[in-house]
Order: sequence, then structure tokens, then C-alpha cells
Amino acid sequence: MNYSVLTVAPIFLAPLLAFALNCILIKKAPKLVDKVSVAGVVIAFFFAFRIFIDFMGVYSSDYYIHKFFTLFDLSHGADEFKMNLGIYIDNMSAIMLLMVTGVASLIHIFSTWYMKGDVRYERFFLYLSLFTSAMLGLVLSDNLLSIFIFWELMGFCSYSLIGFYFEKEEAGNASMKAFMTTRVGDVFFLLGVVAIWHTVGSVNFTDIYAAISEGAFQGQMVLGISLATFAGFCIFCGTIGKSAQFPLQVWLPDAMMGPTPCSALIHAATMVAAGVYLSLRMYPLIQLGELNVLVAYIGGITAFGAATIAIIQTDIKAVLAYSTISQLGYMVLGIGVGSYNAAFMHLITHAVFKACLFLAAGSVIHSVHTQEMPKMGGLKNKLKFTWIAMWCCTLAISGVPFFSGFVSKDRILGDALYVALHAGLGATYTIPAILGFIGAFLTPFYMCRMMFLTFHGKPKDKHVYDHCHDEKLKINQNVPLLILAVFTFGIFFSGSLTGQGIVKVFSNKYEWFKVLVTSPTEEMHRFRTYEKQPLELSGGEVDRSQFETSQYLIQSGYAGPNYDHEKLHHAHVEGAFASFVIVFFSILLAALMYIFKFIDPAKPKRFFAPWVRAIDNKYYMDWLYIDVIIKKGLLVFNKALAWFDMGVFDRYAVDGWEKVARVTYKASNWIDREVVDRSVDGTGFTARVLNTGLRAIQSGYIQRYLIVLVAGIVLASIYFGF
Amino acid sequence: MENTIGGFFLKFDFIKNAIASGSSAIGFDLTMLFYIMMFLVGAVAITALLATVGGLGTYAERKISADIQARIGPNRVGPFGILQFLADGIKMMTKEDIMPSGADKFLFYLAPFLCIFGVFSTFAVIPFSEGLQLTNLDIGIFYLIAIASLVGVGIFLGGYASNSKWSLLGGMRGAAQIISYEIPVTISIMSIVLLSGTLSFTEVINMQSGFPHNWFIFHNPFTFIGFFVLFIAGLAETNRAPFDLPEAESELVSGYHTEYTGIRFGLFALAEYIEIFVVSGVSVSLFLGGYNLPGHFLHGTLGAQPLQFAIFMGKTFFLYYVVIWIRWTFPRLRADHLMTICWKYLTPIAIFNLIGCAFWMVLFNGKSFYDLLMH
Amino acid sequence: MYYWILFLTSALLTIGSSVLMLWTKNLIHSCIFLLGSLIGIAGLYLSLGADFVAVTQIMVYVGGIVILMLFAMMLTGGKDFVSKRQKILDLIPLMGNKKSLIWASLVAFVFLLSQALLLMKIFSSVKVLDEVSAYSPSVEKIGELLITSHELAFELSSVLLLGALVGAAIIARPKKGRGN
Amino acid sequence: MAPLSAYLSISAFLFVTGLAIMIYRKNIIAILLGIELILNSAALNFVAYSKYVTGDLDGHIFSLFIIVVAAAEAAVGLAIVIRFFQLKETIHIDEAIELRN
Repeated sequence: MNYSVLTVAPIFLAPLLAFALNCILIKKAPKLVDKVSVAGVVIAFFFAFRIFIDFMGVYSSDYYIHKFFTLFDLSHGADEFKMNLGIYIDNMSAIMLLMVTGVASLIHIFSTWYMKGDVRYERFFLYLSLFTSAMLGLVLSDNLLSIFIFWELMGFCSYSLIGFYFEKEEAGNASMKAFMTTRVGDVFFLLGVVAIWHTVGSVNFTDIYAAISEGAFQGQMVLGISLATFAGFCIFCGTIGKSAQFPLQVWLPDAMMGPTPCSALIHAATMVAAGVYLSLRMYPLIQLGELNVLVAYIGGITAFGAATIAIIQTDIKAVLAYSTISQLGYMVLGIGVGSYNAAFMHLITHAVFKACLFLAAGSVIHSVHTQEMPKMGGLKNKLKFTWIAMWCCTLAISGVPFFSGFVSKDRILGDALYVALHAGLGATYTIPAILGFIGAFLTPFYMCRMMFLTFHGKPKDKHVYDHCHDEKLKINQNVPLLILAVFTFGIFFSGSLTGQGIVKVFSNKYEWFKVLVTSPTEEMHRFRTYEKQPLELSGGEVDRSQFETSQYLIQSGYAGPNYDHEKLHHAHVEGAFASFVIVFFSILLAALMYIFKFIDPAKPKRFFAPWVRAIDNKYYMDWLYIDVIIKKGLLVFNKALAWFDMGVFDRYAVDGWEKVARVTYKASNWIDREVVDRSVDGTGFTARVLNTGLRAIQSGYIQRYLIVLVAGIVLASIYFGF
Repeated sequence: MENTIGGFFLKFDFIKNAIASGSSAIGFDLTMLFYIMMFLVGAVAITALLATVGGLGTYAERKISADIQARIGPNRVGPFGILQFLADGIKMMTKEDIMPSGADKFLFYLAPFLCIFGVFSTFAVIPFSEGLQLTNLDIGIFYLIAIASLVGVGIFLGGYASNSKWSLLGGMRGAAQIISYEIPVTISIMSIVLLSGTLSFTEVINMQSGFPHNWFIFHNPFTFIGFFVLFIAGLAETNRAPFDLPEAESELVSGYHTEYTGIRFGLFALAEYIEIFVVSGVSVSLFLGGYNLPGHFLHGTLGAQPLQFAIFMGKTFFLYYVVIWIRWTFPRLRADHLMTICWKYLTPIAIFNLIGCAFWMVLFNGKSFYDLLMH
Repeated sequence: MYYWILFLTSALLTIGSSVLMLWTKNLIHSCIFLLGSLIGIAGLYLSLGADFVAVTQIMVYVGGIVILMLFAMMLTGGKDFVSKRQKILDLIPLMGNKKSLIWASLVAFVFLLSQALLLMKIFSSVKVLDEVSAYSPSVEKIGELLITSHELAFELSSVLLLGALVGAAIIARPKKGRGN
Repeated sequence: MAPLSAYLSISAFLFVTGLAIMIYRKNIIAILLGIELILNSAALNFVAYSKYVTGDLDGHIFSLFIIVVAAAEAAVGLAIVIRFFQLKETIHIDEAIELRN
């Protein structure tokens, strides 16, 4: 296939153009705005699908496209200073592009139903288009700098969308909070980019990988720690901010103030996934900086902590928000324990089912006009399609076999188990693994609790129940949900449901995910063998003959320490079995509590009372940040600075300067009057004298000017002629 | 010299021999004298012919209008009243030459002559037949457009010099109309120049070999539209109905020649009628194949001249008839409509045609529509 | 002989018209004499074998500029002015009457004289071709030159004309809300 | 053929006449007429030189450009005159003294 500007750029440009066009249309033809937006993202989807088909056609873990153009070239002699921008598509980007465009298309379509009648309906689509194009630009980027640009662009869109209902004060505060919290991570991210630029001299992925394999980071120290650790940590801080990891997870639950489709798109499927995507891209750096343990701990803590908070939430969107944080924690845990492939797979599967869950929640909220689960109940009779879709997703997120969550999450857990028990690393990874498994127990519980409270049992609020109408199949309401629900089945991601090849559906490609997504550390050498090409307007045919189609090899997708195939296999089997048991008991517990009323939910609550109080306050994180750090720390510091500015600097430096100035001014005043003014007057006098003479010529009569001109020419010719 | 009318006749051996023998008999080279004589004879003949045509134009106008209005028309002087124009001419010449008080004498006399000068100058290049063309200028088409604009000055001055409101208004309208409509005319002609690659009438005509499908009007869709643009704009340039605002009887009495009488009025009228002939003749030469016999039949022979002349006059008189027909069929336009048609319709269409012709030249290598269909 | 007829007629027309143009008191007559002068110059061009330039001259001036001038005169009253403000004290007299005509002629004569003195040297050093080229049609060559070696000027002149067109239309347009 | 100096003399005469008109006349349009004469005298010089001295067609092209410039100048100049007339109700050149002193 040909990879040129014309075939790749539409993915990014179609939504961007839709945004630009909508900026005009929003005033001229508001009715067209949603159609243009949907058209833009659907066009992007088709182009992305084309690329995906091409990558599936080659089916090689080595295959990648890197094309760039030079934005500016300030090279001076031997100092090379070039800014290259370009596209970098490998198997991971291709899958990611397909996921983002697909999910975004469905969310766009859903939004036309959900947002119908909103006063700022058109503006919503404006933001959605811009956001989608930024996300796609991020995925296509071949360097950290353009990733950072799109990253910030997404941050801005997120800010706008969270504060979309800015009439509500909470929405405004939430948008501010999200923006400011992620900014903390972004500062570190930028610092990391600078550190990498300093060391490698480039921010291109391929250059970075090449530099890492050549050992460019070796022996480089900064602030007493190795530069690789520093850079990796900074980049990972970007992930912490964007993907809402501990300790910067506080913004995501508040972000639920935004409209539900935007939550689905931004805070579940794409933007938060961008953080994980970044960490996956920079995985070699994280490994080189020996940050695996830190990453694993943060992932484990996030996965577990968020899951515990999700249990007691009554707001349907809050449950989903915490579950999102928890699942992102799993991905990060996966990165930490070296489960590269599974972490990315979980990113994709999670994007699909979490988008579906959010859209379904949106469908419910739109139907009953409340977000409180205690007021719902029994809705399955009315919202049939939503109910089906939501159950599929719940089973997927819970990790029930045959669903996608099982394939991805349980591989992460298996890898965590392997690292903790069999890799011979002692007790380093024990706690993350335990936290992960407890989280795996909690996940089905709170998800099923949400389902039972919402759809099952008797209607608790007659008014709410009656308000809800029977659901009909509508192309922009529940069809997107059902499409997404179909893709929650594990069969699309792995032909073998336990991860080790039982069912061969897609001929020899039934483990396509595992084969295609391999860690860059495994294949680092390839970036030096395949030449980079300039990005052209058209043409750009890629020679694919040099890539051999990968035969199916039993690859683990594991990139962590102490790889041992046999033991890993055992660990996976154990992990799968353990999580199957855990899920079974978890669902059973939920059913006992909320369907059969066998156990009163209040009892365990009383039993865990102190902990429940902590959970209720979200582990005091908000209090810590706002009341302690900001109010007691930063504000006091601020006041001290203000005092210094007013009391010291203003009084002595500024006022003192005024005294000096006054003396000078008196001196200069005298000079001005006696010397300068006199000479000015003299000049004026001279000018006046000359003026009266010259005035006769400057009469304003054009013909006299002409005569003067002629006289001048005559004089000149007489001068030159004789 | 070779480009003038004598050059054609000197191609034939017997004339050349006759001149050579005459020269040897007298002892003086007669070639130059032959050129001059032929030129003078041709000029006088064409002028006389065209003056007659102009005069007959008035007769034709009256007769045709009568026919259209179901009247009989002039029928007293000569058979079918055909000598009416002579009678009119004699009447005009014998009338008193009145000049209004306060008129600008110099310009009042000059204006009709400028008009008639502008019109008659065009005959220098109009090809009546292969031989009967006073000069075959390389820039004949350009020359024709340029010199014809003198008519506008004449009309304007006539209107100004009369010291009459009707005349002044008519003159200003006329001048504005003429310089406006010159643009679509020029651009339409330019598309033909583009196709043929020459500014010479003879070469343009020789490129259209006589059969209608070879005519430039059927060369491509753009020239087909271009012909009508040229014809309509030409109508306006001659101040003919429905564009006869400068002499609108109901508004301005008689426009720029209200105050003129006698022979000067006659000159104005003659100029107008002959200009119609010129516009028709130019349209015929550029778009309708000119004097060419089908398939260049008898091309370059002396015997073909009368036939060619007949064909040219036939086509021209047909267009002449159409012009008169239009006059008695359509109502007059309003002044703003007049300018709207010129600037908002004809000029853009003409420019479009020009660009279209250029594209046609590039895309189809200059082949005509018929060629593309047949080959 | 034809050449001499053409040349003398044209030269006479040019010079005579320009003198009359200077002499006449009537602006419209002045413009008509300009027309005669321009036609004379076109004749001179013809005598120099510049047929294309000559026809262009007639087309642009007769068909365009002169009519435009006449229009402008109509719109602005068409009267010539006699000076309103005369100050004897001024060194250089204002003009518009017979006296100023003499002055103008004097200035022009002095100018001509000085230029002649200056340029005589240059003219005398100019080497005139021994054999003046015969008349030959110039259209095709001019066209070729215009789109090859003089293309930039050609394009620039098109831009200039467009600018003049737009500029003239904007300048002459009456301001809205003014007058009525 | 007439010598080159004949053309140059005609051209010089035209130039001087144009100059005199520009100085003598008080009507802005008349001044424009003078300018036209001056431009034409220059163009005539170009053609004459191209015939007698250089022997190529560059002089013709210069003349063409002079005609183009003259057309543009006349259009803009007359537009300014008409505007001036709308403002001042006269086209006396001595009324255009707004920038005096």
C-alpha cells in the first residue's frame, strides 16, 4: 500500500477539517455541524481501517512505516539541529488507530442522540472533532514533541468538555481541577522530553530506541541518579497525570461532570489510554531506568484503591469512573511487570467495553434523568438493548471467560503472578500482584452491584421508572452500544481464550494480537535496518517484500525480567484458574447481596466502618491536595512572597529608586531649560529665517513645482553639459 | 504592396505579362502604377458599393418593417419602390444645412466625418472575396476593431456639439455603450484569433474550408456561444434596436443626431447602416466561413471571384436581414439593463469562452468538434 | 514616395495638432486636437514599420482614453479656467492667460534648449545602423518577445491594469450617504 | 527615408508642447492631456531608436508598455479628477493646495 500524505493525513486531517469547517458552520448553518463532525470521523475510520488491513496483510512483527518531513533545519556545520515531523505507524499504532476511530465514530453517532436539544449541541461536536483529531495525531506522531503538542491539545479539549455545562459551579471546578492536576504530570513529561533531547539529540522514537540500544544513556547522571531513570520517571509522570494513576487520580472522578459521551470518549476510551500508550512507546526507557517496580506498585495501588472506592458509590457514572481508574491501574501494572503485550491488549479491550459501558450509562441516564442508582432498579424491562450491551461489558470487565477482559486482564495477572512467585525475584513484586488479585475480586463485585441496582430487582422510585420509556432500536441510540458489545467477545482479540491456543478461528492468525504487538526491546535492532523515508504528497509506495509474514510462534508477550517459558506458562494457567475462581465467588457474593438479599449490604459496611469512612472521603486525597498542600502550603508560600514583594522590594528598592530619580530629575530639568531649550529655540529661529525664503517655492501650486522641477533639470543639464 | 488588392491579380501570368509588355512599350515600370490603380479602383468600387448598400439598407429596413407590420411600405419610386433611397438621398442633399445657435461649429462639422471615416476605414480589410480585399493586413482584425472605435468619438462629439439636451444625452449614452460593448466583441474575436493563431482575415477565412462543419462557429461549443456574444454585442455597438438607446425616439427625439439636417444627417445614417454591414461581414468572416466556396472550390482562380463575392454577400445580407428583423421584433432595453447585459452577462461569458477555447486548444489539440466525432 | 507622403502628413498632423492643442481656449477642442496628434503619432509609427504599435495606439487612445477624457470633461463642466488668484508679488506668474502662455512657452523653450545642449553629445555618439531594416510584419515577433524575454513586465503590466481598474472604480465611486 | 533626427525632433517638440500645456493650463484634465503628449513623445523615441539604432523589436515592446501605463494613468487620473470635482465643485488646479505650508 502506499503511505503518503494523501493516504495517511486524512486520518488526522478529516476530523481537524471537520472542526475548522464547523467553526464557520456553527454560525452559518448549525444544522450541518453534527453531520460534518460524524462525516469527518467516519472518513478517518475508513482510512484507518485501510491501514489496519494493510498491516494485517503483511502480518509481520517487524513491519512499520516511518516517514517524515523536515519542519525546519537549523543545522550549522557539524551541529545538526533539525526538527523532523512525521508519521510512525507500526502494528501497535495501526491497531490503536482503528480502535480510536471506530470508538470515536460510534460515540459521535451516539452523541447525536444523547446531546439532542442541548443549547450548545453544535459546540459539543466542535470539541469532539478537535479532540478526535488531536488523539489521532498523537497516535500517528513519530516523536515525543508532537506527542506533547497533541497531548496538550487533548488536555484543552478535555478541559472544555468537562466544563461543558459551565452553568454548574461543580463543572467549572472539575474542569479546572482536571486541567491543573494533569498539568503537574505534563511538566515532568516536558522535562523528560528535554532530558531525552539532551542525550539523544532527537525526540524521534526510532532515534531514541537506537540510542538506547547503542548505550547512549550509559553513565549519564543527573541530580545524582541515572539519566535514564530520570527521563523514564519524567515520562512516566506524564502517564500518571494523563491516565489518572495514584497519586494524581483525583481529577478523573470529578471529570464525570462532563456530558456522558465525552466521558466515554475522553475519560474511558482514548485520552486516558494515551498515557498508557506513551508509557508503552517509551517502554525501553522505563526498562533501562529500572522503573519497573515503581510502575508496578503505582499500578497495583491504583487498581486496588480505585476498586475499593467504586464499591460504595451510588452514582452510576462514579462507579464507572473509579472502575476506569482501576482498569488503567491494571494496564500500568502490566507495564510494570513486563506484560507489554497484555497491557496494550487491555488498553484496547478496555477502550471498547468501557466506551460501551459509558454509552449505556448515558442511555440509562438520558432515559431516567438521574444518575443515582438507588432510584433505579428494574430497568431491564424497559431498556432491553442497553441491558444486553451493558451485561456483555460487565462480564468483559469482570474477566469472565469468553469475554475480552478475560483474555487481556488475566494475562496481566498471570504475568504479575509469574514475576511475584516464579521469576526468582524475591518479594519485590508480591504486593502489586496481591493488590491486583484483590482488585480482580472487587471488580466483578462492584460492576455486578451496579448492574443489579440499575436493571434488576423492583423499581425503587416509581416516578423515575415511569419516566423511562420502552426502548426501541435506534441507529444513534443503542445500535452503537450493540456494535461495541459485540466486540467485547474475546474471540476478536485472541483465538485462544486462555491465551495458549485452543480454538483456531482466523487460520494461522488466530493469535494476531500477540504476534503483532511485540516489545520494542525485543526487536530493537530492526530500527537500524530499515531506512527512513521522506513523507511525500503522493506515491510513497512501501516495499513490503522485505518483511516475512510471521509464522505463529508461541510468544508470551512477556517482556519482563527472567523469562522462562515453562514457568510462565504454568503461572498463566494458575493465574487464569485463580481469577476464574475469584470472579465466580465475587459475582456470587454480589448476587447474594443485591438479588437474593441473603446478606444485608449494611453489615459488611459496619464491619469495615473505619475503612468505609476513608473510602467515603476518597482516602483523603482531595483533602490532602486542596486543604493541606494548596491551602496550607502553597497559599502560605504565596502570601510570604506577596509580603516580600510589597514590604521589602516595593518599599526599599522601588521607593528608594524614586528618591534617586527625583534628584536626577531636578538636575536634568535645569539642563533642559538652560541648554536644550535654548538650542531648540535657536534652531527654530534659524528654520524660520530659512523658511520664509523657501516658502515661495513651497506654494502648494502644482504647476510651480513643475517649473521648479524644470528649472532643476535645466540647471543640472547645464552643469553636466558644459 | 503585395498585400494590397493588386497583389492578387499579379499572381496571374497573363496580367503579369500584360504589364511587362506594357512597361517595355512605354519604357517605365508599370507594376507600381498597377498597384496604385488597382487600389484606387478597388477603393472607389467598394466605397460606391457600400454606399449603395447603406442606402439600400434604409429601403430594406422600411420594406421589411412594412412586411412585419403587414403594410406595403415604399412602392412609388421605381419598381417596388426600390429607388426610394435615391429619392431620399437627393432630398437630404438639397436640404438646408442648419446649425443650432450656440453649437460648437468646429465639432459640429467634424463629428459626422469622424463617424463616416471610422466606418469606411474598416473596408480596407474586409474580405469580399479572395481578390476583392483592399489590403490583407497581418493585423487586419486588430486594425478593424481599433479604427471602428472612431465612430464612438464621432457620436459623442455630435451629441456634444449640438448644444441640445437630447443630443448630449444621446451622445453620452452612445459613447458609453460603444466603449462598453467593445470589450465582449474584442474578447469574442480573440477566441477566434486564439484558434486560428493569426490576426489576418484571409488566413482566418482560409482555415474554414467552406462547408458549414468547418466553420469556426461549429468548431467547438465555446465558439458557438461566442458567435452569439459577438453578434449581440455588435448589435449594441451599432446602436441598433434593441440597443438603440442613443437615438431612442420616445425618449431623446432622435438622440445624438437630433439637431443634424441635410447631408450631415445623411452621413450619420449612412454610417449606421454601413456599420451594420460591417458587423455582419466580420461575423461572417470570422465565424461563418467568409467567402469560401465549399471545399476551397476553384480556390485562387479569377473565375471564382464573383462566386465568392456572391457567397460572402449572401451570408452577410442574411445577417443584415436578421438585424432588421430583430429591430422590429424586440422592445428597447432600459439603460441600466443595457449595462447589466454587457458587464454582468456578455463580458463574463466572453471571457469564459476565451478560456474555454484555450482549454480546447490544449485538450483536443485544436481539433474541431466535427473532427473529433469523425476521426 | 508613399513613405514620404505618410511621414510628412503624419508629422504635420502631429505637430499642427499639438500646437493647436496648446493654442486653443476650448478644452474639448484641445482634446480633439490631442486625438489628431495621437493619430499622427500612429502614422509615424506606421512609417517606422511598427504596425502593431500603431494600431494599439489607435485602439487604446481613440477607443479608450480620448472618450474617457471627453466623459470626464462632460462630468466636470467642460470649461477651461482663467486663473483666479493672481499675485503680482509672486516671482513666478500664475498661468492660464496669454501672458502665462508666453511664460510657459519660454520655460519650455529654455528646457528644450538645455536638453538639446546636453543630449546633443549623446546623440552624436549614437551609431545609426548603416542599412535600415525593411518593413516586416511585427505581430508574431512582438508576441513572442512578450512571452519570453519581457514576460515579467508583461505580467506586471496586467497587474498594473487590474490595479488601475479597481482603483479607478473605487476612487470615482460616490460615497454613500453623501450629497442626498 | 527620413533621418532619425527628424523623428527625434518631432518627439522633442511633442515633449515641449506637453510640458507647456502642463504649465500653462489650469484645468486638471488639460494637464492630463499634456501628460499624454509627453508619454507619447517618449514612446515615439523608443520606436524610432529601435528602427534606426538597435534594429530589433524591444523598442516596440517598450512603447506598448508605455501605452499600457498611459491607459492606467489616465483611468486613475480621471477617477481622481472626478472625485476632486465631487469634493470641490471645480477642477481648477490651484484648488488642490490642501497640503500647502
